[in-house]
Order: sequence, then C-alpha cells, then structure tokens
Amino acid sequence: MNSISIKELDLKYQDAHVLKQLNLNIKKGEFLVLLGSSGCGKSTLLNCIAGLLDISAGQIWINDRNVTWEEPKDRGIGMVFQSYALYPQMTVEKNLSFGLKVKGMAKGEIRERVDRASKILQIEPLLHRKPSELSGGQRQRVAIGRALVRDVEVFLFDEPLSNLDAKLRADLRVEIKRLHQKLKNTMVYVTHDQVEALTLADRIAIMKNGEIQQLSTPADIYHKPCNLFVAQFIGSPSMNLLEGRIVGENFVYQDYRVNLMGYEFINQGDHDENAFLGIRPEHLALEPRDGYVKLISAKIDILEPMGDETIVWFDFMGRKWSVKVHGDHQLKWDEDADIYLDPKKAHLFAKQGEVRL
Amino acid sequence: MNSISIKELDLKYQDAHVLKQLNLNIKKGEFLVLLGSSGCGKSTLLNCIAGLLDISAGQIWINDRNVTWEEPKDRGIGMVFQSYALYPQMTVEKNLSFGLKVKGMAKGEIRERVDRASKILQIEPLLHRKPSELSGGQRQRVAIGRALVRDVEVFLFDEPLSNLDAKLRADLRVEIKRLHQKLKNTMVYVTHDQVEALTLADRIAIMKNGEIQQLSTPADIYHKPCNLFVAQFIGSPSMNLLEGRIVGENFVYQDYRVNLMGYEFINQGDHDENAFLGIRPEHLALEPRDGYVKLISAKIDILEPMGDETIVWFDFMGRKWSVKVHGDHQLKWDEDADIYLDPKKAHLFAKQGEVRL
Amino acid sequence: MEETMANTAKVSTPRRTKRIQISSLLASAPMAIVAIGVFVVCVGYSVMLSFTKSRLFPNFNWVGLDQYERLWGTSRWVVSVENLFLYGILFIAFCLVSGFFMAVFLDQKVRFESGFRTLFLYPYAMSLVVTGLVWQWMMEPSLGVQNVIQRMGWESFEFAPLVDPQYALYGVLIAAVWQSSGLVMALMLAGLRGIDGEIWKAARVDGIPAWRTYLFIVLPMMRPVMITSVVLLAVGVVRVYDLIVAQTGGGPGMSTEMPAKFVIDHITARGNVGLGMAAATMMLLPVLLVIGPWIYREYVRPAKH
Amino acid sequence: ANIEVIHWWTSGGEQKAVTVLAEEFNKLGNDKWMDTAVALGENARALTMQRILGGDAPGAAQFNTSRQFEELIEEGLLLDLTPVAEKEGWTNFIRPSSILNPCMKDGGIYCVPVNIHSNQWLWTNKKVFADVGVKEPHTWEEFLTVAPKIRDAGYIPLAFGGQGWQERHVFDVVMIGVTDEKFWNSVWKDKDPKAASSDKMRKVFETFGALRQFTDEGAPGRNWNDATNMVITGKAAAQVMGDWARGEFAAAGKVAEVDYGCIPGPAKRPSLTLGGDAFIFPKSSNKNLEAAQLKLASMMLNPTIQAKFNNTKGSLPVRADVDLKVADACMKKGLALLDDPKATITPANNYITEDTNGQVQDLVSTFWNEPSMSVDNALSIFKGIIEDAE
Amino acid sequence: MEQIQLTGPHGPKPKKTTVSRLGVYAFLFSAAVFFCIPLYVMLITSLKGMSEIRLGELFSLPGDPSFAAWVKAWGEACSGVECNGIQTGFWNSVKITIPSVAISIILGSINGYALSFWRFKGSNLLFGILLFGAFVPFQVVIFPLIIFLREVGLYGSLTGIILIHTIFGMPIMTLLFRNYFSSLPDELFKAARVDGANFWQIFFQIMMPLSIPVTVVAVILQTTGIWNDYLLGLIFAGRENLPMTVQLNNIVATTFGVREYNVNMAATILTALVPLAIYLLSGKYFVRGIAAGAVKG
Ligand SMILES: Nc1ncnc2c1ncn2[C@@H]1O[C@H](COP(=O)(O)OP(=O)(O)OP(=O)(O)O)[C@@H](O)[C@H]1O
Ligand SMILES: Nc1ncnc2c1ncn2[C@@H]1O[C@H](COP(=O)(O)OP(=O)(O)OP(=O)(O)O)[C@@H](O)[C@H]1O
Ligand SMILES: [Mg+2]
Ligand SMILES: [Mg+2]
Repeated sequence: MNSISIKELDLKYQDAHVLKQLNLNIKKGEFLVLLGSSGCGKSTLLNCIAGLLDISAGQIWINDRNVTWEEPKDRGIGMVFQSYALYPQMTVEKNLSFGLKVKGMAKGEIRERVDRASKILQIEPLLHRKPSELSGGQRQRVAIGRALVRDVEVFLFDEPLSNLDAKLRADLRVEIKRLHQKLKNTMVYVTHDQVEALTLADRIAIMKNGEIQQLSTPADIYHKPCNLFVAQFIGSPSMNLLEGRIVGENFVYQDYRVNLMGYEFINQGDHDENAFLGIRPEHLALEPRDGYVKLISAKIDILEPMGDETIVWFDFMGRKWSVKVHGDHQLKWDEDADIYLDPKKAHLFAKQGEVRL
Repeated sequence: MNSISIKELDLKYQDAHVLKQLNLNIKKGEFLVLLGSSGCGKSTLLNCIAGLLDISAGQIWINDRNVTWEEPKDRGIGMVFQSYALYPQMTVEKNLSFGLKVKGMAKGEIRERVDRASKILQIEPLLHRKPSELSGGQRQRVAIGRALVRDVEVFLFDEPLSNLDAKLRADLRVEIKRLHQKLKNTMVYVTHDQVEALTLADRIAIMKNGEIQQLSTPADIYHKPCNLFVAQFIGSPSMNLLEGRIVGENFVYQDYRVNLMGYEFINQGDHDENAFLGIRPEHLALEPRDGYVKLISAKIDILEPMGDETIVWFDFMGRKWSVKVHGDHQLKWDEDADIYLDPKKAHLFAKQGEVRL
Repeated sequence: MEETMANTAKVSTPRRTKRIQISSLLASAPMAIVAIGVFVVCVGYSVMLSFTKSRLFPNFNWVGLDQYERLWGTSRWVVSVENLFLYGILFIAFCLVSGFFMAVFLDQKVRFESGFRTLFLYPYAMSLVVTGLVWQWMMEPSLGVQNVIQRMGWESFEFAPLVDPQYALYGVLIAAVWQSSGLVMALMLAGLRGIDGEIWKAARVDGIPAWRTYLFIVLPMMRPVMITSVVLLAVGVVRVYDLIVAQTGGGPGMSTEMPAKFVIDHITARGNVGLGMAAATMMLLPVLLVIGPWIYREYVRPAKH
Repeated sequence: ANIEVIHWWTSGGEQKAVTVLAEEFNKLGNDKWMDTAVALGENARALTMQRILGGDAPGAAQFNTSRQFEELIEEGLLLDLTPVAEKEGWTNFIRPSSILNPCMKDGGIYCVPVNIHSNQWLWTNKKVFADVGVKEPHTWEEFLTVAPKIRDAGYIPLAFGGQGWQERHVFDVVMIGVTDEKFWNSVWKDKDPKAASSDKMRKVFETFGALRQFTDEGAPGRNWNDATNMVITGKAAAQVMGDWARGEFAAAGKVAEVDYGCIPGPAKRPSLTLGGDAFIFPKSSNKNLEAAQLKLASMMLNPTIQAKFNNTKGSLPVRADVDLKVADACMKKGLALLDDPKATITPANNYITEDTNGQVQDLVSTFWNEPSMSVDNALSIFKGIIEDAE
Repeated sequence: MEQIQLTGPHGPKPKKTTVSRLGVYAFLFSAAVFFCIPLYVMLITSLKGMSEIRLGELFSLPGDPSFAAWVKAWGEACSGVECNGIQTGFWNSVKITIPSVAISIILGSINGYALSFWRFKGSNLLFGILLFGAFVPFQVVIFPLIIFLREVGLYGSLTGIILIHTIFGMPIMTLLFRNYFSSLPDELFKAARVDGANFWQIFFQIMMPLSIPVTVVAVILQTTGIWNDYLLGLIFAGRENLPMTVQLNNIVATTFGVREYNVNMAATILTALVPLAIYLLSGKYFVRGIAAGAVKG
C-alpha cells in the first residue's frame, strides 16, 4: 500500500521547468530520503507534496486519497523546515499547540498531545521558553514536535539538520531514526548530506535536475549505483575513476590491463566498448590482499588522518585518487606506494550514456 | 623558533571573561587548529592574534616581534573569514588588489602578486566576476587569495568552510592542506568540525571555556586524550563510557570486571579508585578477536549504515553505546549481539578531575 | 515523447492552477480599490480635465491641447520646472551626503549617540510650514544670522540668500535639507548597522583606512538604503509646496516657484483648473518616465526568489 | 437655522470686526453664526469652492468684490438677493456703485459688500522728511526727485515688501499715478491691446522699475507690516500701502498728519481704487437656512451695524449715512475722496478674472525682481496678457 | 598561579585621543548646533514680548522671559470669532490622527502581507500602481476625490478625512510592510499553513506580533504626516473636525493683519509636541525598525 503516490508531476516556474513528469511511490511506514545537490528540486518536490506549491500538471495521492487540490492542512502531513520556522514570539508550548488550537481542538486533547510529543522529544523542561532561548538542537526538536502533535501519517523534513554543527547533527540523526522506529510513520526527508541519507533511509531517491536518477535501498545505491552520476555523488571521498576500454575480460587503459574476473555485469555476454572503471577508496588497498590485483604504484600526495582511518591521496593519470586505509597505517608524504584493487568491488559504466554495465 | 607566541593573554568583555591567562606557542610553518564547541573563545583568540580585538592583558608576539599594540595590517597576517567578507561590488581582481593599492604598491608588483595568487588558487578565469557571480567554493578561494597576495607569514582562518555543503567542504579541505604544503606558512585555523581538525592540523589545540585543554598532534589527541572532555569531544560517534572502579589490574563495574592487561597507565603503580573506562566505537567488535575481551551482550537498538561501514547502537547500562563495524556485516535490528573490546585501546579517566590515568 | 504524452492524458491536470483563498482577495480589495480607483481613475479624470476649459470648477468644454500650449508659453511654469530639477537634484544629493556623513560619524561608537540621533531627527517632526517660517527669519538680512555675525565684527559677512533671486532657491534648500537629512541619517545608520562585521575586520586586516572602507566598500553595499532614501526624498520633492509658501511664497520674483505651487495656485486662487491640471499632468510624466521603469524593475516584474 | 460663515479675518483687528457681525447676528435670535475662519484669502476662497463642490456649502462666505465668484453666479449656485435688495433699496445707498457692480449679474444681485478699502496711499514719516529737508512728494515724479536725497541721508526712501501681491499693489498705484482713469479703463475694462503697449504703459513700467533702487536689500519676502514698521521707526521714509496700514501706526501710538503723513495715490489728481469684502450666500434647499441667509444679508447693510463693524475694522462703510467715530485725519481724507465720484476708480480685478490677474502679478513680480528684464519685453508680455484676457 | 613578568608592550593598547576622534566630535557638535539653532530661535522668541521682538535681536536671550505667549497660543489666541487658541483643534487632531494612523497601518500591513505571501495574478502590478501613487501630488486628485466623497455622502465628515489619510498613506505603508514581510523567512509562512492557519490567523497570530519594529517606523511616519497635515484636514474634515493645524495657520498666517511672532512660535512648538514626543519615546526602536523594514530591498 502506498502512503504517498506522485503521478506525472510537473512543476514550472515562469522560466524554469523544475520537476519533469515525476513519478514516485512511497510505501506506508517507509523512510524515504530525497538526496541531490543544491537546486535539483528536492525542496520543490517536498513543497508540492505538502501542498505549498501549485503544481503545473499531475496528481498527488496521500493515503490513497487524491489530494492534488487540497489545502496543506487537509493532507494529513506534518513538515519540519531547515530554518526550524518556529513562531518566534510564542513559547514552545504555544508553538506546539498553535495548529491544534487553530483547528478548534478541545483544550484537554491539546494538552495531552503536547505532553506526549514533548515527552517523546524530551523537551518538557523547555515548554515555557521562547525559541530564542533554545539551542539549535532544541529548536530542531521543537520543530519536529510541531509535526508530531498533529498526529499525521506522513512527515516531511526539509534538510532539518543542515543548520546544525557536525556533532549535533550526528546526535539528532540517531534521534530521528529512533523516532521513526518508534512511530512507524511515513517519512520523506530531504537532504544533500549523503551520510544522513545512507544512515536514515529505507530507500533513497537520488535527484538531478528535477528527475529521479535512482530509487533504491542505501546498500544498492552504494554498492550498485545505476549510473556514473549516482556513483560519483555517493561516497566520500568520491569514487575513483579510470577511463579506458573493456576488452573481453579485461579493462584496458594505456598500457595496463585489469582483469575483471568476478565483476557482475548486468548484461552477460561479450563486452567491447569504451567505459569508465570506478572503484571506491575503501576498496583499494596499499598492500597485497586476497583477490586484489595490483593497479599501479604512485607517489603519495596528501595524507588526511581522520582518527580511525586515513585517506591517502595520489595523483594518478591526471586525476586525484584516494585510498582509505586504517588509521594505524604508518605512511609518509611523498613516498611511493603500490595500489591494489578488488575487481569484484569495482564498477563499470559505459562511456556512452554513462549507465552501469 | 616560534611564529606566534601568546603570553598570559586575558580578554574580558564587560560581563564575561572569555580568555583566561592563555599561553600558546605556534612554530614556524606549523598548521595549528583551534578546535572547540561554539562559544568557547576560538574566534576571540584568533581576533586577538589578528589585532582586531583589544586584549585586556598579556602579550602577543609574531615572528619574534611584540605586536601587542600594532595595527592588524602591520602584524604580517592574512585572515580568511567564515562569511568570506568579500567586497561585494568589486571584481575578484579588485578584491585581491585593493589592499595592495591602498598600501601604495607599484602596479606591476600588484599585478604579479594577483597573478601568482590566482594561479595557485586556480581562479584566473574568475578574475573579472563579482562575488555574487561566484559559487560558495569559489568565493572561499578568493577570500584565501586576498590573504595570499599580502605575502604574509601567518594565515588565520576563522571557520572558513562552515558555510559550505559537505561535499565542497571535503574538497576544499584537501585544497587548503595542499596549499599549506606548498606555501609552508604558519596557519592558525579555527573550526568546530573535528574532521577538519584531524585532517588538517599539525597540532590541535582543544579549547573549552577560554582555556586550552590539550595541545598536541591529531594522533595524540585521538589516541591519548588527556582528559574526559577531550576524549568525548573527539571522535564520531563519541567514545563509549563506562563508570566503575579500578581495582588492581581490573576495571570493575557492577558484577563485571574487565582485565586491563596491556593498558599503559601514565603513573605506574597500584591503582584503586573510581574511574571511567572509555572505548572508541571502532575499538569494539561484535565477534571475538585476538586480544579482545568480551564485555557484555546487548540488544541492537539502531543500525546506521554508512556505506563502507555501519554504526551499531546499543542501550547499555542506561547509556547509548556505539560500535563501528564493516559495512558488509549482516546485522538485524532488535537482535542480541556480543560486544568485545580491546583493553589496550581503552582509555581510563579518574572520576575525580576527569584526567587520564 | 509522444507516448508519454498519451499516458499522461489519464492523469488529470489541475483545473485550478491557483488556489487562492477568498480572504486574500478580500484583504487586497482596499489596495485594489485605492490603486485603481484613486491612482488610475482619479488621475485619469484629472488628466481629462487638462483638455478642458475648466475654470473654478471641473467641466467638460473640450479645448484640446490649448492648456498645454499656454502652459509651455508661461514663463512661470518653465521657471518652476527648472527650479524643481535644480532643487530636486541638489536636495536629494545633499540629504544623501549629509545623512551619510552623520550616520558614519554616529557609527564611531560615540558617546550620547542617541542624543545626537534625536537631535538630527527632530526637524522631521516639524511641519514644513513652521520650518519655512523660522528659516525665513534666520535668513532675513537685518534680523537673522547675517546681522548677528556682522555685529560680532565680521562686517563683510553675507548670508541672506532669500532676498537674492539668484540664491533664494539655495535658501530653501538649506531649510529642506535641515528638515529631511535626519531621516536619511536614520536610514543610513540602520543600513550601516546591518553590514556584516567581518567586512570591517577584513578591511582592517587589509590595512584599508576607515574612510576608504566607508567610501569604497560600505557605501556601495548600501544600495537598498539609498534606494529607499531616494524614494522617500523624491516623493517630497515632487510635492514640495508648504515649505515654499511659508518661506518665500515663490519669490523673489519667480526664483523659487515650483510646479506643485503652480498647480495649486491655478486650481484655487486663480480659478483655472484646466491649466492647473495640464501642469499636474506634466508633473506626472517624469514620474512615469523615471520612477515607472524603476518600480517595474524593482517590484512588478521580479518573482520572489 | 444656524449659518456657517467662511471668512479669512483672522488677525487682531479683523477678528474683533467679524465678532461684531457674529454677535449682532446672534442677537437677532433663533439663528446662530457658526464661524469658520481660515487664514489667507486664497485658502478661504478655495475652501468655499471645494465645499460647494463637495455638496457641503457654507451658509455664507467672504470674497473680494471682484470677479472671483462670477462662475458661481453663472452656475446658479448663489442665492439671489434681489428681492431683499429691491425692498431695501441697496442700489440707492451703496456707494460708490463700483463696489456693488461685481455682485450684479443680469440684473440680479448675488452678494453683499460690507466694507471699502482704499489702496492708493503713500504713508510717510514726517520726521524723516524734516530731517532730510525735503517736502513730501505728491506725485511719482516728485518722489523720484526727492528719493535720492533721502537715500543719501541714510534713510531708505521706500519701504517695500517683496511679495507678489505687494509688488502688484505698488504697480497699480504707480499706474494710476502716472496715467489717468481713462487709460486705466481702456486697459482693464476694454482690454485694449494698443493701450497695453502704448507709451503711457511704457512710462508706467519705467517709473515702477525706477523705484527698485530706492528699496533696501531685505525687501524680498518682507511682510507689509514689517515694512510699515520701518516707516514707523524711521528707518524708511515712505511706504505705498492700503488704508489698513493706518492700524499699525495707531497701534504704535502715532498720530496722523503729526507723526506720519498720508498722501492719497501720489498723482496730479489723486484718486482711489476701492476694493472691499463681500459675502455670497450659496443656494440651499433648506428654507430655514435661506431665511437666515436673507436675514444676515440684510443685517450686514444695516447702518448701525455698518458703523460698528467699520469702526472696528478701520475700513470705510459702504453707505454714506454712517457715523464714523474713529475717523482720523487720514481717514477723513479718504472719505472726502470717496464722495467725489470722479476720484474713485474701479479696481482692475472687477474687470479681469483671477487668472488674468495672476498672470499680471507674475509679470510684475518678475519685472520687479529681474532688473535685466527690458521694458520692451515686459510690455509685449503685458500686451499678450491683455489680449488673451476675458 | 605564578605570574610571568612581561616586558615591553602588553595589555590593552593605550588609548590616545586622536585628532580624528576630536574631528568626529567636532563634526557632530557643529551638526548638532546647526540642527538646534532654529529650535533655539523658536523657543526664545516665544518667551519674548512683541516689543522685544521688534528690536530684531533674533538670537539674544529674552530680557524678561514670560510664558504669556504660550498661554495665549494654547488657550486665548483668536482665530476668527472664537478665541480658544489652538486647543480647540487639539482633540480634533487626535480624533483624526489616531484612527487614520491605525487604519492606514493596518491596511498597509495587510497589503504588505498579501503581497509578500499571497501573490495573485496582477498583485505586483497593483503594487506598482500604488507605489506610483506615492508620487502623485494629492492636489492632482483633489477634485475627483471631493466628488467621490460627495457621492458616497462622506464629504466633510470624520470618516471622510480618515479615509483620505488612509488612501494617501497606503502607498508608503504598503511598501514598508511589504519589504519587511519579504525579509521574513518563507518557511515561517509555510509552517503556519501546514499547521492549518488561514489567511487571517497567519496574519494576526504570526505576522503581526513579529512586525513591531516596522510598526514603530510606520507610526512615526504616519503620525508626523497626519498630525502636521493642514490642507486635507481643511478640505475634507468638515467644520466640526478641523484639525489643530488650521488654528495654527490662522494664528501664524495673515496677509493684512498684525503678526504676533511670539504667539506664532509658541503655537508652533505646541503643535509639534505630539510628534516630537513620539520620536523621543520610540528612540532606538526607530533606527531598529528602519533596519528591519525600509532597508531591505
Ligand atoms: N520561486 C521560484 N521561482 C523560480 N525558480 C525557482 C523558485 N524557487 C526555486 N526555483 C528554482 O527551482 C530549482 C529547484 O529549487 P529547490 O529549492 O527545489 O532546490 P533544492 O534541491 O531544494 O536545493 P537546496 O539543496 O539548495 O535546498 C532551483 O534551480 C531554483 O533556482
Ligand atoms: N562583543 C562581545 N561582547 C560580549 N561577549 C562576547 C562578544 N563577542 C563574543 N562574546 C562572547 O565570548 C564568548 C566567545 O565567543 P567566540 O566568538 O570567540 O566563540 P567561538 O568559539 O568563536 O564560537 P563559534 O564556534 O560559535 O564561532 C562567547 O561566549 C560569546 O558570547
Ligand atoms: Mg531546498
Ligand atoms: Mg567563531
């Protein structure tokens, strides 16, 4: 059963066609993350679902009801914004109860809901403060609370964590995840932070220029990106790329050839075409391992120690290559190192059309 | 030889004592990162070094010259700001050259310097644009360029990347590192992002409430935090903590005891006191390994897949515990799992004073 | 593409492309009525009168462009228009400059800032009628400043612009600037306070002297404030009447006559509404030509980002 | 019904005078005078017009005896006072007839003149003339010969107020002084362009222009009373002003023909243009109001009220059978001239519209303030104005 | 903690009174003098007797200060038959100003709100026309307005004059509020809509409480304008409601009468007191409000 269903959605501004014939079905209780770079139309899509933007064509169904023409309040959604959008002049309690009061709900019921939400979010001691007296994280929680009290089926989040600092972001991420496991609502979550997307999502929709590139589980997206854009977009540092040609079982570039034994092609059979070979930094190694093949040896350009692991950067055929190694590795800048790769973990993309092979 | 030397620096605002008798020596060519949470006085310290704030007591030496009373422009420093602070109505070229022109430098010399800086930063094609026509990353580079053309010994950065999105931040981080390796200037870099601190710094100064808690290399800070605050502050997710008692060779909590064989105490000898045991998520394992001891078995609370690795969260004695495992690990929510730890990688802090034991 | 189009046909397209709440239309009704009823219909009516031979009262005896012919043959009108341009340009320029300087100096963390601010601002509370009268006195040669300073021993001191047709307009200008520059100061001060503090720090590190920072960096950043100030001042310029009547009555001779005064004199005391309206229409023209495009560019065309 | 009266009598003496009218009217019982005073004639008149246009006409409103309200009569907006006028015989006792003329249109009478002011006076400070040792001038030629001497003696020969209406006022006085009634009428009444560009007219402009050199630098923008004050205090020798200036001398405690002199219209044959104030009564559908309006109109011409009012205001009554207690030497001079039909001249604004009047004022003012403007130029503009006048 | 002995420059930089600092104060004080002189002249003149004024010593202190002129201006000066000073018009002015200011601000803020958050087709054009209206000298439309008010039966009434002030205040008020509301985050509005608040609920419960700073500016601009208005009040208010400025003008302006300058000045200052009081009371909110409303494009 679909909780949200978007059919042939089109959205144009005067001069820009932002969403193009977009179809998307979101299952009940699913946590769907919309991921994409800035300006790709994520917020626009979310606003369309919420009914805050007038769409140009298409339909939006929520809980099997066509809500295309409904007011936001009648769609059974709650929304959390990037800037929190708390009502600055109201206390936290008022912020939470405003929507309910507007609806004309009984006092007792309002009280109950506010209490429940504030217990879930642990903001009870803050109920009588104003937003300006809260820290970023607390504000964010109140913003979530405002959606919570409305007791809706669908939660929409528009980059709810991007105004927070790294540490807080990590903490609240876990809290949102926990909230989802507790409430089991449908959640649609917009972000441009891939860590958030990967950790939170049941499924991720990767967007580019108003079109969905891949809609799949985080593992799929990470391990089987459907095209070069997705492959490059996900993963930090980005996937390393090599341009060459597939000849039978081998990937050939310049004088080198890499045996592709073990790679699962989508289309079986013989391949002979120009292609990109992609490999994630963590699937490269600086020492020989089982099933790994040696790629090349190169000079270490930069070392980025990150505590438990270190990223080693090389200059390789005009591109920056990165390799993730364990933090205990003793390496020195300007030294030469051998790079090994695991062909089973590699990715191949056709040069033409840039789709996965 | 010290490039910057801060002696007994005190800074008070009307109501707040922000920096307290602070001493800090920064070596020539060193990349020093000031790390701390919001409001701890990082920017204040940086502004004192730059001469943008009037200090209350103490001295500041730059390149063995007492510059306590000098104007910012005479201190031989360049500064890069969080909001970039580019002059909005001037082209990039003017932005870079304005300070030099004001100084009365010869045209040819200005041209040369601007050319050099823009080559280093690869902003040559942008020279005739205005800041509003640049992307965030490009603006940041121009801001660095403005410091670069001044040909100074010391670079000061105040959270130069925190206005950028995650991907760009990672890219520019590498560029700044490369710049440092190329220029070999002294750099003082303020951030509250520990990844930046760990990857960039030669040494990190961790600040809290206007005092430096630990000043050491990233590896030291990460592997040998000098107190509980530093231990908790660095690492993501935070270090897991257990409260208990050291009795001889063992750490005892409730009915459990962990053998501490292999832990390097700072003070040798017998220990018998209340203490915290800390262990980083990546030093825990969910399967038995060499040298690891079993801690407990617990139910999996949350799974955070991050592509190459997954963070597993447990509820353990009222605290959230996290374990970092490889991304290929197949785990399920709500299952029980055994947790093993490596005592050599553990950290012990006295309950009294919270310093490392 | 063709196929997808066929598929989409099943998915209905919203009929109503906009969901406007009735109340929002209702709330905009007064604005619509005023904008159209007053500023379109009434102005149109007045423009129509300019093609009639209306005397004391509006009537509709059409005379074509006669009134305009007479208007541009009237030296008082021509002088008024010239005066308005000179006055308007100088007034706006002086107000901006002095307002900016006052704001800059007040921005130097001075003591008694709020005291100074109130002092600079209070003339704005005085009606122009009064402003004109007081300044008339002060510029009167045998009573005012000139007399006082001459008696203090500086015999050759001269400051009596109002009695000289060549300088009278500048006398009016002084009073007008006195009255309005405080408002500009307040606007500019607000603008200064809104500028990112890091810009200042960057300029200090670059070693740019404060005055250059203000002039070359901060001032260009205050474009929005400037625009607001110019709009407010320009509204006052076009309408300038009270001050003239109170301070000079348009004299000496025609030297401080203004178009608004021309219009009012003709539709009241002189009982020639047709001519007055022709003059009024001519006044609207530059407004339409100069301000119109600006309004269009700034407010009508752009959609909210 | 109560009757609202719009007028511009807001200064000291004027207020007292209007209060006489109000109190006397209220004494008649039933109806009350509702006062709406608005400073400055042009403002008050404009208000009346706008109120009529807005359908909220006052019961009565002050105008000058001139063509200012001609259009109101033509539009049929004013109450026809003919029945009362005929009954009371206004045409018989109101003198001179020029003061009633503007009220009449096609045989009907539409306004009530209440007072007369004469314009052509040269007020002098006797002490100054004695001091300089010259005689007071009785023609403009004489003035121009004595003025340099006065100036050389350190006095300002002519106290002048440089406001448009004052400049125009002096111009008219000069015009009558150097020409005659016939010429006056051919310009203003017959609007004869030839007269308007004749040598006589040239003489007028030349004489008027010659006066510039005898004023002081502070003249522009000066109020008339400040100029009068210059004569009173002996800074200046003389001022051209209407008979209302008398009040200033009186207020300063000066005695007519002792401390100060008054010379009627410096001219070979002195004559006066007579202006005055008149009330109009807008038509209304309210019969009670109409009755009150007629009552007020009639009352304003009542001889005792005329006496009381004009005594207070310092102006001349519109009828002869009135006892003027306050008449001093100067006022008596005026009254004497008033009784001589040949010495009274109809003012220009009885013949020309306010629009034309304004154009003339603009021209005079420009001419006065721009010495570089040639007489030829001024004459040709003047001719154009007179040609276009209606 | 042992204190290290520091040699050489240490601690805060010694403050020197620099030339530029002196220059700043010199500028400010001379500007202040320039701004004060007219007020000074008005004040001392109002305290002098007429005979002293005739001496022409504009700047000299009154030899025998007296408040007689003030008393007269307030309660005794005549304007025509009635001699009650300017106090007669005071309450009329209050009656006109308060509702006019309130209504024009309410309408302006509603307009600004609708223009910022509830655009409809043509709303920008309407606003453009309205803004153009700010530049239309009101004399231009005086005749049609008189006729219009006559037709709806409001000419010469309190309602009529309030309506007129509202009309002429609307352009600038709308501009002010529109700019302010445009600077508020769009998300706030969206959040309220998701919460189910309707047009008016969002306006009154969310937007209004947030617009205090601009409202202060609006109150100041409008009060100054309306309180000092003479012409509109005279024409549209009707006999019963003539504002204080009409009396003030009757006292100050005269063609043939004698001028009592001391009373003029006293009356003038008295009339200006209300807007001045509002300036002083609003103080720093004014600048703050301008920053919030007028400055943003
Ligand atoms: N009101 C508008 N008028 C015209 N274009 C708009 C408008 N709002 C957004 N756009 C354009 O639509 C595109 C999508 O915008 P949207 O806000 O959905 O991006 P986003 O994916 O949310 O980006 P971000 O991560 O920066 O929030 C952008 O190119 C933007 O410029
Ligand atoms: N002008 C000031 N007046 C009073 N207190 C101030 C002022 N500027 C900063 N502070 C206070 O000084 C402390 C340190 O501020 P600082 O800006 O140095 O923090 P920070 O470490 O840079 O924080 P962040 O990461 O948020 O930039 C804060 O508690 C702040 O409130
Ligand atoms: Mg977005
Ligand atoms: Mg900071």
